[in-house]
Amino acid sequence: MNSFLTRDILVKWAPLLVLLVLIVFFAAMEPRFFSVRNFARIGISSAPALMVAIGVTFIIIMGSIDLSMEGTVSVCAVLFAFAFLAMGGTLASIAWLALPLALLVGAVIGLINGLIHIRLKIPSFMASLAMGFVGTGFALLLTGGDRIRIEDEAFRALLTTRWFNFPIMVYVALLFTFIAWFIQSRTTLGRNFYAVGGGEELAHASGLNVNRVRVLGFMLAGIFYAVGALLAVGRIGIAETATGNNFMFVAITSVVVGGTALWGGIGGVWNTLIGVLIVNVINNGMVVIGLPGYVQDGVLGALVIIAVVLSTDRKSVSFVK
Amino acid sequence: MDFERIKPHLPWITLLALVALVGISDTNFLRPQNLISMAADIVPLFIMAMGMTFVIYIGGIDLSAQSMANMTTVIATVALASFGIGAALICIAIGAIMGAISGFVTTKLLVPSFVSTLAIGGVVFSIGQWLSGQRALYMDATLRDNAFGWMVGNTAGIPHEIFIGTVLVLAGWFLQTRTTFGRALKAIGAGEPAAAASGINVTRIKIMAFALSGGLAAIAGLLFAVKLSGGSPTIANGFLLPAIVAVLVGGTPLTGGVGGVINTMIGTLIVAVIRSSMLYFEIDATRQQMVFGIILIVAIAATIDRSKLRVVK
Amino acid sequence: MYELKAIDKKFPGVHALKAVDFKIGRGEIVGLVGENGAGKSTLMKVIYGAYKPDGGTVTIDGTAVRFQNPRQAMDHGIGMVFQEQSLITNLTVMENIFLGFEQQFVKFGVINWKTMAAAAKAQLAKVKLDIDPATITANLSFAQRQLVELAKVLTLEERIDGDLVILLDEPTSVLAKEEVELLFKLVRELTNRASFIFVSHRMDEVLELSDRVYVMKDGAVVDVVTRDAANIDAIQHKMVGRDIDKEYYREQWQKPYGDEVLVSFGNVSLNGRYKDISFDLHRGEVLCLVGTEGSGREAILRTVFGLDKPDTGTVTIKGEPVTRFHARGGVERGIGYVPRERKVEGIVAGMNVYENMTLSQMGNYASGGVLRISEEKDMARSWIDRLGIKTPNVYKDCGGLSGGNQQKVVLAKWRSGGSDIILLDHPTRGLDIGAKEDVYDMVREMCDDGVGIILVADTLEEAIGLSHSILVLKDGEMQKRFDGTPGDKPSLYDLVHHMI
Amino acid sequence: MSFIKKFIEQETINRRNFLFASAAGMGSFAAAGMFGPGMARAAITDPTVAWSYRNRTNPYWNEIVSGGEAFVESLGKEKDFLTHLINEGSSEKSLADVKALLSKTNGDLALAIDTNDAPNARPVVEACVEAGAYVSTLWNKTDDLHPWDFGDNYVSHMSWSDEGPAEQTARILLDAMGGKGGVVHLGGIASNNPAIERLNGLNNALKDYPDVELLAAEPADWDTQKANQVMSAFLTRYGDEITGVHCANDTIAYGVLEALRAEGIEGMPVVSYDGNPQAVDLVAKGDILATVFTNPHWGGGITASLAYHAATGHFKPSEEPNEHREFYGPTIFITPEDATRFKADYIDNVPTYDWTDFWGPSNGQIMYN
Repeated sequence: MNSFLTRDILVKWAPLLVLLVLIVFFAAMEPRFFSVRNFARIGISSAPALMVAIGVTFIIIMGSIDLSMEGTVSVCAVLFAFAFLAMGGTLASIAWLALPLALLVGAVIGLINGLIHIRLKIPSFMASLAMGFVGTGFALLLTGGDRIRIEDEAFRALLTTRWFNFPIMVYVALLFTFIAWFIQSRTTLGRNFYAVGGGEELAHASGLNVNRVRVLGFMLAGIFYAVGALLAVGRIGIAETATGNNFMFVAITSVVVGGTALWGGIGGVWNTLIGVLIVNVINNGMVVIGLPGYVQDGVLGALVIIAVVLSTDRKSVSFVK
Repeated sequence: MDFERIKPHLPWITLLALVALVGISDTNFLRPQNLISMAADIVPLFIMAMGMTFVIYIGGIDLSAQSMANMTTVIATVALASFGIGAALICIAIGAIMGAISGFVTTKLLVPSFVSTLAIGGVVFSIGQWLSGQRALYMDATLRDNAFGWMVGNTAGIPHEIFIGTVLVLAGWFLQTRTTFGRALKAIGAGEPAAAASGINVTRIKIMAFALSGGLAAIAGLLFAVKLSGGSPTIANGFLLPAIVAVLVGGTPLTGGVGGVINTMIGTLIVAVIRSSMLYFEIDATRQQMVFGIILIVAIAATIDRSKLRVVK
Repeated sequence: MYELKAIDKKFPGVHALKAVDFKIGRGEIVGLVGENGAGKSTLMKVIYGAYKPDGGTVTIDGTAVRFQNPRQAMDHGIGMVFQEQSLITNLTVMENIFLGFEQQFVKFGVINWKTMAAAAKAQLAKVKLDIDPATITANLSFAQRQLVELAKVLTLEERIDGDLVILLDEPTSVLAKEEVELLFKLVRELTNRASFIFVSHRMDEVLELSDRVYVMKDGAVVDVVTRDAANIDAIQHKMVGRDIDKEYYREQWQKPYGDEVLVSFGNVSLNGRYKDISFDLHRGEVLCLVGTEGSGREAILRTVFGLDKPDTGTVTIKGEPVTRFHARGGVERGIGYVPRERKVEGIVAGMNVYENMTLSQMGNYASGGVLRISEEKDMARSWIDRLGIKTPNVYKDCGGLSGGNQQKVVLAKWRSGGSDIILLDHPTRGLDIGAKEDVYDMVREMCDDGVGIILVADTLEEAIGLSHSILVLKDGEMQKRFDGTPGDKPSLYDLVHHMI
Repeated sequence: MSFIKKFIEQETINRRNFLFASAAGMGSFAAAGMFGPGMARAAITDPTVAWSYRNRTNPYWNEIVSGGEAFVESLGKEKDFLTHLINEGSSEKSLADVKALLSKTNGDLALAIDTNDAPNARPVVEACVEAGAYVSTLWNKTDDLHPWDFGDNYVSHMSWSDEGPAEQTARILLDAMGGKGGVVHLGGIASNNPAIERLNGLNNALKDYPDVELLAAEPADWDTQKANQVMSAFLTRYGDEITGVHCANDTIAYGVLEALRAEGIEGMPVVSYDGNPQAVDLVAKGDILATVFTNPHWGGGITASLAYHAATGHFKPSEEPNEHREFYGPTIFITPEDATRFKADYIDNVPTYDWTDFWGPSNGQIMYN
């Protein structure tokens, strides 16, 4: 029984171990990697991706998948920027209302996404993939391809103001991570995600309104994508159709690397936090140690495989698709 | 109910409906020459989608296909000078080997194919960039025509790509329906534990499916390189999502065991028609992507046979 | 107080319920029996709201109701105890118990785990199960899970003021004798609060517990008998439309087995599963492994089939020591496995009859990897005739066959491939009497053909009736070996005595 | 600075010629009409005008498109008259869209196109020639593909030689660094021609600055977010060693500036390329030392115009000299001193161009190495 427990513990902490090993490795290769300033940089690049990855974590725990994040992030970013500028363009005015508006937009897109998936009975992979196209297309329609600059110093304080060496956006991301953890572990909805992921038909038979949980899950994911969008805009001060680019693969890779199973029911917010950090540490580390650009994709791929292999509870998996 | 019997036929009914719709708005679209040319141009995408079909058929996904095709355009261009037509074999072999590695990582190392193929795709992309010196390369016209001229000519007004596509789809259909491999794929897709309990070497079959996907992605890249007479590590960008969409719209859902190469052929044509229809209906440039997404939702809603999906995840 | 009138339910191609009338009074225990496919499960799904009937009325205390989903049924006091696999294994016990009803522990949107644990503890006490409510369900035994299922439904007691109707779906299949008794006692105690609908394949249990028994056949209720008037033979006759052969287990066909040893275990141990197991399986022998869940029965089957490598000891199959253990080893050595999870590991739903039958031996019907499909179909047709498989043709999707016919397809798969060692893991689980008899016939026939069979039986009676040899296991160790010569078979008591 | 002055003077002269040119244009129209349908492809009276380009999310392509739209408006049509083919970075879609449009229009098409990847140019051109349409290409084509090999239908190719201008911005950068220290380069998609040329420009300049070290060159894929991350990592790796940044285009520079801003680094010399309006503002503020304006508005308009006027028979491409078939587009430098003036002349008031002055602002025949 004792050996069983250690294996459990090992599996539980494997992603964190992988992260620590990576940090030690890069620090050994290039001491400058191991500095507060660099950790702040990793934090900045991780923050928006973390929000998106947490959003999709809820969906993956339910055993579904959501590929609409790129479109959703773009739409939220663009609508936020439009509203923000239209209402005064500074947080000091009523333009702060654009912040909750963005979250609302995210929720609405998630709602549509969920309804298409549930009502039309289209598997989430396809429904959300198509919704991603629609989202990006809608953002393009809104902007006509233009970029919108957000110059407001108060909003940009997300990036420029630092507390204890880390910019505010890192703390915002952590705050929302805590909120996500809270939802996951202390609310009915959060626990229901696990129930649906563990056995949808059983959950339904137990009286759970599975479709409602599903739709709420997609809405919640949408809200987190919106937070990701706000941080992404805060990071570079630009909202555009391309704001959402590259979030899809990074987010899902991070979730898996963190040890959340794509077949649902296992994993959670902390796993995703670690996963996002692993991916961003690798990306940052590769540049820091001076790896040529053209091998970086390959090295990232190889390291991701190794990370997933190490953090997968192999005995609990009968087969993988 | 009769509708039950119509269901398996929905993909091609959808295709015909779309063709008719566009045709009514502009009869130019229906000219045989146009339809043939449209079909010929979609062949590289179709070949990639067909490879992807085998992987989706067993419930996985291959996100490395595009990088594989990218790399192949580079390899084909580089290898043409020294190996002539042998370059084709090199390309296909490398594609199949890299695909098999994806399969190995998925089945033996238990990394979900969504991530494993993405990761191997990164590796392949790096190889392509390294081989190409990160620039576009051009084939020597004579060498190309000697070795691969047969791929891109015309016979009796029909582009040779159509023949290549037809041969491959027949081969794929034969493989799927008439061979032990195809049968094993179906068993794994529809009921993996039962297939394993029946003594089917599930791991090997799965690795072969990924290898097949890699090999076909390589053929897609090769054909594309020959068509464009050159290669670059980014030239096949934009293949991946349409290829996945083609498989899905054709009626091979990600749950496995349903659909097949014929479905994918129809799905690819649906994608081609939808794309052309943007022009025929003169959809505003900034709206095209959104319209594409909406049509996609409608098309998938129309084509998937839900009775074969046990749980809609 | 709860009444169904003229309930009709149709599925594409199937008329599942034909004008069914059903009634249950306050505090009554009603049995529901019928062959598989007779409509029992459809009827239950209608009762607890998973299906909406196409016709007929449902009334509770005279008021018509129409449930849209199980949740609404629950709100009317109707609960269902599912078979043991119906808990969500990645959740804790308490989350499973209160799944869908967590709201009572939520304050300001936050779940109070402490009060939930206390409440769960109280529910578990009702079924006399002393476990930590925060345990992950995957770590429980099947019997424990069955009790948790019951505890979960009993939360209705607190939640609903009115009368309760509780459906028990095969609740005893994984329970040991004592646990069954405990369950029955609980049920009887609870009749002051609830009525019960009890579904089981074990006719004796149904009659022991129920006040009245509904007998279903082909989607209709063919008889309602009270306990006093009930008679097992009569009910079975109604169910299948004919008398059950007295020699149910075909004992009269049992012949002495041959000399050739097919499988030989020599002091084989696998840490944590079984210890020091030795036996020989001969040609024409039925060897039964008897024991409770977790006694090592299944683990031994897995080792024979080549899946799990033992730590020590020698496994010899047809004279060849087995050294390499992998998933295909068993099939290559001519071993056929008829799994308990028929729909998961037995047949591939979505593939047709002939495709399923050749799945284990496609090589025999292929040249250079190309299948000779017409030969496959010929083979399939001959086995359809030989085993009397009820299917319109060889193109029928196996997922659409009845359980018994699925089982026959699985057996045909192995027999046609020439397997001469067959592992039967609960081969009659979930089958109706007629289909069971067919399976017993096949077992005898296989023995006559010189096949060796290792059986893990569904019931002890089955084990005794069918076997030449019985090994009784407990906690992975072999307790006793019985000979099952006809006329000198061990009694139920003999077995149970060594099992627990 | 004199670059701008010279450029504007040139433009002014061209504008003066406008009346004359358009009179000639009208004449050709009339003449073309007289040949009637018998001449089939010699002249198309009212061809569809289309622009095929990568995407709408990049300001550069938006400028190109605005030029194309300005051109169709100069014909007295609505903006919508211009058909947009967006390839989303896919050569395959680029080709498929062109073929679909050729079929739809029956070849009555004047196409301006960037084929996304150089090898894609040949099949596109061949398809147009076969259908009797007229095509002008921008940026991407292989070195062995020439308009004059296809008679009239492959009208022209315009590109920019970025090596020289990039070298000049590099020199401005290196001078600002005081001729010593370390420079990093953030490039475009590695295999894109302009990305390669712009890095070459930097390398050429560096030869004259032996005390400056090229610390690293990484691709940032023309992408602001990627550039932001790459720059962050550079800052970790090299820290204070970095005393200057050479960006392959403006969108990369935005990401770089934000990365610097996040670190509170001010006054780091940065140069970029493309001369997008936002970049020009940044140059005016001094955040960017220099960028190179390639006048995409004009490029977009004139490429469409060349195809259109060849299609309508306004001029016969095969009678034009080679330097009118393959030529470099204009480049002008924008530095803090002249940014304000430049902004007033080019961005706040987009000049009205004479779209029949095809080669006025061009920069000589394309040379191959």
